[in-house]
Amino acid sequence: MADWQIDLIKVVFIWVWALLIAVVMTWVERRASAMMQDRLGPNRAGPFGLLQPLADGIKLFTKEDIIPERARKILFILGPPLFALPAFSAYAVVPFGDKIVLGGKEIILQVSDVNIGFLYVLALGAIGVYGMVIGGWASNSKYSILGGLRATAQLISYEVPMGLALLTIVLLYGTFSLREIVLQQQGTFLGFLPNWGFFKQPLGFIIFMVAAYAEANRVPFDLPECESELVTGYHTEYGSMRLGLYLFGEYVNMGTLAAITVSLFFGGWGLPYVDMSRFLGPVSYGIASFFVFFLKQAFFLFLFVWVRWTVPRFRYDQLMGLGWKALIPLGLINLFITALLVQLTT
Amino acid sequence: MMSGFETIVMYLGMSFLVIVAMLGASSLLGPYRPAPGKATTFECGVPLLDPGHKRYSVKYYLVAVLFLVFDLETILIYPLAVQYRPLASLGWGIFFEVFVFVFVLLVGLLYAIKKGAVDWR
Amino acid sequence: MAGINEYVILSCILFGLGSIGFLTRRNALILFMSVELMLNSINLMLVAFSAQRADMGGQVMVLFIFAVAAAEVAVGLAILISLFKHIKSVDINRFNLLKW
Amino acid sequence: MAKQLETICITTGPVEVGDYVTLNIGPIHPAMHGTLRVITKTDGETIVSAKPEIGYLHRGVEKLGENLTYSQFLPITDRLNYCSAICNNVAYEMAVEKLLGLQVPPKAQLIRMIMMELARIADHQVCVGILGVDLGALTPFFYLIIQREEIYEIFEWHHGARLTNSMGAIGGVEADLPERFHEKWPKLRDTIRKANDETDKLLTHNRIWMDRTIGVNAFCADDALNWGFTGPMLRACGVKRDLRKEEPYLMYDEVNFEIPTGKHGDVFDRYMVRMLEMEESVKIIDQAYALYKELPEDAPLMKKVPKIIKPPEGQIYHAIESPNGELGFFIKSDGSDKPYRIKIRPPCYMVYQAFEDLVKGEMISDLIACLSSLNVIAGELDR
Amino acid sequence: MSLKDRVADILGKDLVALNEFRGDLCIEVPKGRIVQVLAKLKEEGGFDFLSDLFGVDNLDLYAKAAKKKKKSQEESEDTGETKGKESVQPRFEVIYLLLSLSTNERLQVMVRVPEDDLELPTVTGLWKAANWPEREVFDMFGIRFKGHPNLRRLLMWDEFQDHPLRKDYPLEGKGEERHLNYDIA
Amino acid sequence: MKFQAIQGEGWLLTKAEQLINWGRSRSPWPFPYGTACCGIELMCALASGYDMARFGAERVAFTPRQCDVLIEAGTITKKMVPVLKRIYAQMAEPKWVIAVGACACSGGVFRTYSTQQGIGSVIPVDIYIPGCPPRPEGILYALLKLIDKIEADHPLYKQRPKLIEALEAYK
Amino acid sequence: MVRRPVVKKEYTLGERVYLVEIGKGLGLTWKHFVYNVKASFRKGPHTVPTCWQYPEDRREIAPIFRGAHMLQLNEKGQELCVGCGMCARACPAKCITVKRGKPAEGEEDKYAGKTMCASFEIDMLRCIFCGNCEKACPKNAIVLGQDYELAEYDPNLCIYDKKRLLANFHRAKAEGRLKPPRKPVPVDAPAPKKKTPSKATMTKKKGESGDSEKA
Amino acid sequence: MDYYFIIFAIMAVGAGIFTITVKDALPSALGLLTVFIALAALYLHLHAPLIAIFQVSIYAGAILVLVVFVIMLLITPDEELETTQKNVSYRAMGAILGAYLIALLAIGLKGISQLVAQKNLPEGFGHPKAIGMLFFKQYILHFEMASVLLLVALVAAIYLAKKNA
Ligand code: SF4
Ligand code: SF4
Ligand code: SF4
Repeated sequence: MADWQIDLIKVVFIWVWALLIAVVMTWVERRASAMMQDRLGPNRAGPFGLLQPLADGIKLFTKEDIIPERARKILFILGPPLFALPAFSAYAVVPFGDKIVLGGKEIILQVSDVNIGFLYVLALGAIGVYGMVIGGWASNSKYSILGGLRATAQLISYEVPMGLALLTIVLLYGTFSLREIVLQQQGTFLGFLPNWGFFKQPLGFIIFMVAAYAEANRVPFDLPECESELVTGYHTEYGSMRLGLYLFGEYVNMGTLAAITVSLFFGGWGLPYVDMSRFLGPVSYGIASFFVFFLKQAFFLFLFVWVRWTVPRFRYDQLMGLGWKALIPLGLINLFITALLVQLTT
Repeated sequence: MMSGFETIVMYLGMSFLVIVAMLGASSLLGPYRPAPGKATTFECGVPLLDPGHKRYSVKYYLVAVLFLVFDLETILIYPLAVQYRPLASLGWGIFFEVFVFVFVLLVGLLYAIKKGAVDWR
Repeated sequence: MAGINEYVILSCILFGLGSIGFLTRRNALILFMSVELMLNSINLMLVAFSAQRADMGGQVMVLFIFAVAAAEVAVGLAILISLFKHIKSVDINRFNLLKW
Repeated sequence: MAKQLETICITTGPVEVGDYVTLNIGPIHPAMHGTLRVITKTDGETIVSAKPEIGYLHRGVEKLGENLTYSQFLPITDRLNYCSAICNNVAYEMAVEKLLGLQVPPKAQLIRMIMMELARIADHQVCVGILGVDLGALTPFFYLIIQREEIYEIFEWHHGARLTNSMGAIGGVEADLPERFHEKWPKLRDTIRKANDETDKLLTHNRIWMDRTIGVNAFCADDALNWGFTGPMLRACGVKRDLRKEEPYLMYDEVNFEIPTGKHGDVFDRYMVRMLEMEESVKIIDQAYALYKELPEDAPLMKKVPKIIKPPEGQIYHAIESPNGELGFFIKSDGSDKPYRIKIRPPCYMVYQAFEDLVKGEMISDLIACLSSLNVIAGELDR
Repeated sequence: MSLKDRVADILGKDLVALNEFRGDLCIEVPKGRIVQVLAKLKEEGGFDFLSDLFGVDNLDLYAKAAKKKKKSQEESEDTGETKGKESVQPRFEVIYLLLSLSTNERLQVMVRVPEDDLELPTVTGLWKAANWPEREVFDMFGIRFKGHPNLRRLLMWDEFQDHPLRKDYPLEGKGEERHLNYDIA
Repeated sequence: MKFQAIQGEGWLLTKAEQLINWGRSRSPWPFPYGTACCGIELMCALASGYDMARFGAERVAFTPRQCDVLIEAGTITKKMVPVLKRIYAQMAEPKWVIAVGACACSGGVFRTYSTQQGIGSVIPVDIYIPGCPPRPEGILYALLKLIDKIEADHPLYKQRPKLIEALEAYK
Repeated sequence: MVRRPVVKKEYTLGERVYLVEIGKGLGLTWKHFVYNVKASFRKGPHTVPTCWQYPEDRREIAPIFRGAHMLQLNEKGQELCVGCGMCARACPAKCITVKRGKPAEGEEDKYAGKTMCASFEIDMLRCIFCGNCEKACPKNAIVLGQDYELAEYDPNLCIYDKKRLLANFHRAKAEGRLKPPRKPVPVDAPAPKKKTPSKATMTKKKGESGDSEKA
Repeated sequence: MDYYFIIFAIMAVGAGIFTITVKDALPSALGLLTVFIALAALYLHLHAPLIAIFQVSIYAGAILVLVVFVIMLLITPDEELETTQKNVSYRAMGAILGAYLIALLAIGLKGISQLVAQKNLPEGFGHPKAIGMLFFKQYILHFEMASVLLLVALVAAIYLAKKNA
């Protein structure tokens, strides 16, 4: 097989996988939230309601799609794709597993291991902002505009602490490549702890997690679409598949963030204390690493859901205050300490 | 072309195609029945009160400026950070470099906080 | 790989577009964007030459241009906002009143 | 009729368009409970003015009351504060009884008390739950609602309806406590407490919740009195006033209970007052139930009243402490079988008119929190 | 001192009539002096809480009384104050429900408003609580309150013409619809 | 031609319609237009005890663009009528309306000057639920009936009559 | 301007750092989650104890629940209603129309009374299920049954005529859901003052109960 | 010539033309966004991945966001603030000047093309690590100056905005 064919297969596979995760996430979110609230959740479409996302999808596809008369047409149409495209594309640098040997060829389970690694994800996140702000603006409804403005301000505010948290990781591992970071996290540290970013950077992890929740627009940071004030925020005027793209993009974003968390702080595909490649064959090792990664990612995805149904949401100024007055100074201090520690240990 | 990036472009292209296909399918499959009042702006069920949008708070601008500056500064540190360990082995120079930089950042942040740029009231 | 000439031509075109925009438009915001366009064309040129000469100094320069551009935009737009407070317009033709 | 045409409707005209953003919230808005509407002007996120507009649920109840007989009007009172219909029923029944000069038998009084306190719990549960929902915490709402279902079950087995109870009749109550109540109550008491505990755990000490509620829409006690606040709203401001203690009706002076009060009248205090009141209600029910058990099985439930009620001419006002505050009925009778004029004094009417003062200078998100904590029920607000 | 005497004491000449029914005290005061009376009650009588404020339309009551009177002359012994002035009976009354927070006594203060002079001074200066109730009285009965900060319809929509709680307004309305300029499209 | 062959006896079309109906009927997102007491009962139907989400009616959104079923629960006063009309007009096709409770169906006991006597005269209603308020089970029963109705629908014929006609003519 | 009391927020350390309380909350939701997931794997429709899965798993309805009306027959299968119209008069929603009629020749034994209702219509869309008609009926002919599945596509189907009301009764009878006979309410006779236990004696009603006797 | 370059060059030029000709400011900003992204793609082509990513996250993600914010703050979607007055001579002058500039630069190309193109780039060219090294070794002062510059810009912007808020 030519290289590009392998690449194509990888691209298609991971793309579909990413989407699948998002689709299943919508189901998990509904069922899990229901279970936490002593209800049952959708259980009529297919076994256990598993086909519920499909039904929703069909419904959204066959829904009339209205462009409000006061909206800016072109911008209105551009909004959802602008949001969804970066969201869908961010998976490209996530290392889903170590490597698999198929037909004598060693295949890295990652779409592309580029040397700028997660900076790519950050950059895409920055573009994703436009989808919200333009969508909200183009709808020309006050709720939407306010939602869009809030969304943008919130997203960009939390991008800084996220960047600071990532900076410490870069300081520690000296690379941007997610794969290399994961490789460096194998083994143990101080003799008994897994050599994970989480144990080396607990503060950085917390900052990163909080920022990730904000980036994913999840409670307690779901101000942009805060249902009780701004109806549904920036996508108030959107219906049909345009809305579908927004909702879906959010879930895909969550998947990405969970995956990044796993690879940066939780050793990616590796198991602590165990070296799977020792006793597994090349093929089964690839599959096993893939599943280890998936399980870790699933945990963080579930955490997203879990937290969402537990806590109330912030107010706007509190959210901003938390970002600028708590997280960023913390991040800077953390950076400073890390720099000092690294300096001392080399 | 750099190795690795073509697959990313492939991935991007695929996302693009699928999104276009989704929107296209949706507009094909969905009904289209315009009716009076259907396309009016939703304002909790009442007619629009005032036609345009007044100016929103300048606070948003300030947040964006803050973000711009901080984003830029963090990004400028990245090339140093990625090379931190090798440079650190050369001596304390790099540490002070980063320290001064972070310090400047901190000063900017404190100024912004003191000026109430991130207070919403 | 495209040669350096193509990059320089592209850069020139972008620079020209930027300058045309800057000279013909009235909307102060679009003026800003035209300036950005010009700066970008310079960036492109720098990167192209850096690749051609295998000297990464060009790329580093681009990073600094980013910083300068950011500073320019931040202050420029702040001024624009203050102007807008008084003139209620972003039309540069009205900015020559100098009485705010 | 010529006179009427002279009366001009004074309108403020279109809302002024200033440099502020005019944000219309309601009537169909997730936080506005269907029928309320507030026209706010905001500067950034801060509210400069908030004009509540009501009447979207004005159903003409008072006019209707003038055209129905006394007993026909009883079901209509359900539809006032539909979160705690029983309190309305009892208030109305007691007003008519006062007009007739009746004194209902003690057993009926105790049953009324028990049912009213259950209704109070149900009402507060909804209010707290909705407050949580509006502030983004959905789960406590569900935990509370389940307990409410149980309370509804008792209602249903007592008088046959879940929500619009039409409990009792003028002169007493028509049914003894149902078997369900005797079975369920000991367990229900615990589960209600458990649900409250869980809500407490999820919210009260959560810093996000505290930030969202403490100090938000704080209100001075004398302002509150001037605006005519009653009930939990007033108590949250620190005024210890409860009609159950001040003007004891039924057998409230036979039971012991505390009146929880707040300090600053902010959202947190209102929330806490409601949470504590639920606990007090549980205590009241326990004591009333003990009293009830002392009465013989066949103790009378009703006073003899004629089938067609024709009170003497006169006018009375009678108020009770409904979950939201002082709920009063003014009835003027002209001696016929229909009231000549019925005026309902809904508690949240007085509270809601102070809305602008409550939210001015706060943020949009606080408006939502404030409104949910007021527990404005459109049914009794607009009547 | 009983409440009755105390109120009579405080008001003196301003007390037009006093009526007690089932323990509820209702006093009538002259229309022109309502604000002063209420202020006095608030200051001296300790009635510091305005519980409610509403109107009553007496049209039917008078009609009934007149009918009754026609039927049998000797049975015309109505309540004291309506006696002898049927022809000029003021049609509306506005009732202020006062409450004393310290003694928990309630008092109904009533003013009569004749149909040809539908105006009362506002009491929003004394109690802010009077704000909406006064608007509602205006909405429902057409009695205007002078000096009210924002006297416009409260419950009915702004274009509504009638005053629904008047006795001559039919229960089912006169077919008003609210479509006016709010209709879609 | 090719298409014709696939279409056969309209098999493909029917299957497609079934699929669409299946999707729509399994995800009727409600617009909870709860104005009065019935709204509280609707809330109960949405909450734990009865959990309307089991039928896919989960995402409660208060914007008409994103909802399929307008559940009108509660009294509609004349002051509210324009709002209701507007909300209904703004909903995206396909849309359905459930009138919950006596007030929404006919005005109920409130035969008064300010109450709209039933929303049927204002907007088309698909299902009427008597009751004051109906039990949550009653509301769920109506939802099930609505699902039946959706499943008996012919969305494609309705949506693109011209296209379908052309296809039919092809046969 | 509005005066606002100054509120000083006081947080304990645990509250200040957010995470402790959030952690506790997470624990709570987790407990519910696990419990309900376990429960949902049980057999039968009523798995999660707090959720009634409506069509399969119905909640027990109180026998006195006020649902759809029915016209009762007595044990002999005779119609109880005499068409007196008391129910129509008592109805606040004015949704009952009754026409009194005389039974046709030879059909007298179908009716319990001398007269019967020639037609009996209830507009269910108007009815507010208050039960006033049931209370007013002297013959206990009309009662409110337990049916609650009343939704219809067509509003005209919601006007229940006599046939349907009787059918309701037959169905209820077949399913054993007849309304239990109403228990007589113990009424306090006005004359003798009842002695009640010491604790629960007459509540004082601020003296007004004294002069209330003149009514 | 390769297609990659052509595609993105055309994209950049087209979007640039769109940017300066479109009437509203917001679509114009979107056009500029496209230019930035196309240029980022070209930077990748030029072995400058770090610059490419920074181009996206700084120019597209931060600077343009600021511009968009200001657009939203200053212009309402309902009204046009862009003047439509036809100052033909002014425009013509601008166009001529621009064309002149382009021509001038194009002429300069002659000399450029004579520069010797370096064919084989050293290993790790454009790698973030290499840039980091360069940063530390040669441009350390510039680096610090940049931070001070940004600080000054921040202070100025806050001051101006606060003064007029
Ligand atoms: S039908 Fe009954 S319960 Fe429903 S809104 Fe109307 S009055 Fe309330
Ligand atoms: S149902 Fe009862 S009240 Fe009604 S007409 Fe028949 S007998 Fe009379
Ligand atoms: S239940 Fe009430 S509303 Fe219904 S028919 Fe009987 S009396 Fe009328």
